[in-house]
Amino acid sequence: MKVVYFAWVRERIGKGDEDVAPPAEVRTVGQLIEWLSGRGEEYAHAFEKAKFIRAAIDRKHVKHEAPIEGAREIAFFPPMTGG
Amino acid sequence: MKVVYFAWVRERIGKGDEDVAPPAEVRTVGQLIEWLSGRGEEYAHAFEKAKFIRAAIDRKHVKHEAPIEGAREIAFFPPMTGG
Amino acid sequence: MATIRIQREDFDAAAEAAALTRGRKDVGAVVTFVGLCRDEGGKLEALELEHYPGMAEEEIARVATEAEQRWPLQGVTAIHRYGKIAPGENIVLVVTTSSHRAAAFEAAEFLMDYLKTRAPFWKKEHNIDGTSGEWVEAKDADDRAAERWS
Amino acid sequence: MATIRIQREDFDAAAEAAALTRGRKDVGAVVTFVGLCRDEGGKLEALELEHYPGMAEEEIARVATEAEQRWPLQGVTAIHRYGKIAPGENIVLVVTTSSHRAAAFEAAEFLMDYLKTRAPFWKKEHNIDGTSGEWVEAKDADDRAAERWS
Repeated sequence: MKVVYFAWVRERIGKGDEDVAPPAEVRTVGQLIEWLSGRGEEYAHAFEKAKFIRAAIDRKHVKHEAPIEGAREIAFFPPMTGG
Repeated sequence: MKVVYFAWVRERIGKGDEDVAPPAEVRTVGQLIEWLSGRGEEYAHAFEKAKFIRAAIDRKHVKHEAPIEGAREIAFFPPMTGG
Repeated sequence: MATIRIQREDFDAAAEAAALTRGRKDVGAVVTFVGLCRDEGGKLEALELEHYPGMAEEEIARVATEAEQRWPLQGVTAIHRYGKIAPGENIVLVVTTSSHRAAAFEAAEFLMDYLKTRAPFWKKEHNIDGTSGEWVEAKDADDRAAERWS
Repeated sequence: MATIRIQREDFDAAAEAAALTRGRKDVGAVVTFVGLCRDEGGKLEALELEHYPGMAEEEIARVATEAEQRWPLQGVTAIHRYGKIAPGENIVLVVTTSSHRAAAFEAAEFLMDYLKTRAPFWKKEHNIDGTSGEWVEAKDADDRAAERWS
């Protein structure tokens, strides 16, 4: 599955997108954040305040409880500041 | 004192303004409306629903209880429909 | 200091909005309201707007001053036309600017609500069939809209 | 059907508003909101707006559809810029048209409140002194503003 990052989440991780293959027990957005956080310091830093991180699955906002099964693209980003 | 009329008040009375000299016992806007109503059918028609008529003294909205003493220009008109 | 104009000719909403932001870097929000003459079911040739010269400017200026006291505005422009106005044409313009959008939005709504109920203008309908129609009646809804600010 | 655009180049608010009223006689109210880049105390060179391509359009379209369901609108246009935007320049445009002013005002406010909290855009400050400043933090006030519609 493709994971995309924006704003300071992207800056901290050091890339805008990547393909990841989390193990089968990673079922929700929250669990994916936890799994990604274990991939290195840059990920731990990006997701250190995990509950503030927003997520979208296939371009729709989702909560951390949302299942990731079937997702093509999962995005992580800080609260939006557009407008 | 000068009296000015607008919209259907003006149309019913048949003129836009006039100088009037009400007697001394006519002290308020409401009393002036009553006095004007006695000047002829056209006035009676214009002021028949007296409580709906709005008034302004020297270009400021006033209530019917307002004293007319010292007024240079008193205006009578229907509720506004601008905007 | 608000800009208030009562005029027969049309106005240019974009030019008025631009005048409130030109050369500035502190404006965060511009709200522009334009009220137009609507055709009521294909029978209206034009609305004729009568006004009380002198009082119209003064009353709108009083409303604008009140808005400037209630909200942190950087600019206020209000223009109201009079005379015959055909369906599709502009009647009234309000522009408000502020650092923040809530103030600009609320002040523009306030100005329009008060303009409707306090500015001395009256609309008469002229019909396509040549008949002079009715004087437009004031709406209770407009009074209620204005009351919410008090 | 709303018009939604995400673009780097500037927009023409007046032209967008005109496009919603041209040739029509049923529009009574046009509300135009423009959000501009403000300078925070003379140190800002520009804001850089990052966005999530694809989702930005889709999310704003969802918000616009919701507005069209809640209010009797005749037209909705929303344009959001991305890239580097200097103080005094336009960032976002919302135009709503309706027969009546309350619907146009409320829908425009709703769109802006939701755009602020749901559209995937992020602002980063670039300072005049050459330093790259902070990512702008989301405001609780914006969340509260959006919550009042639910």
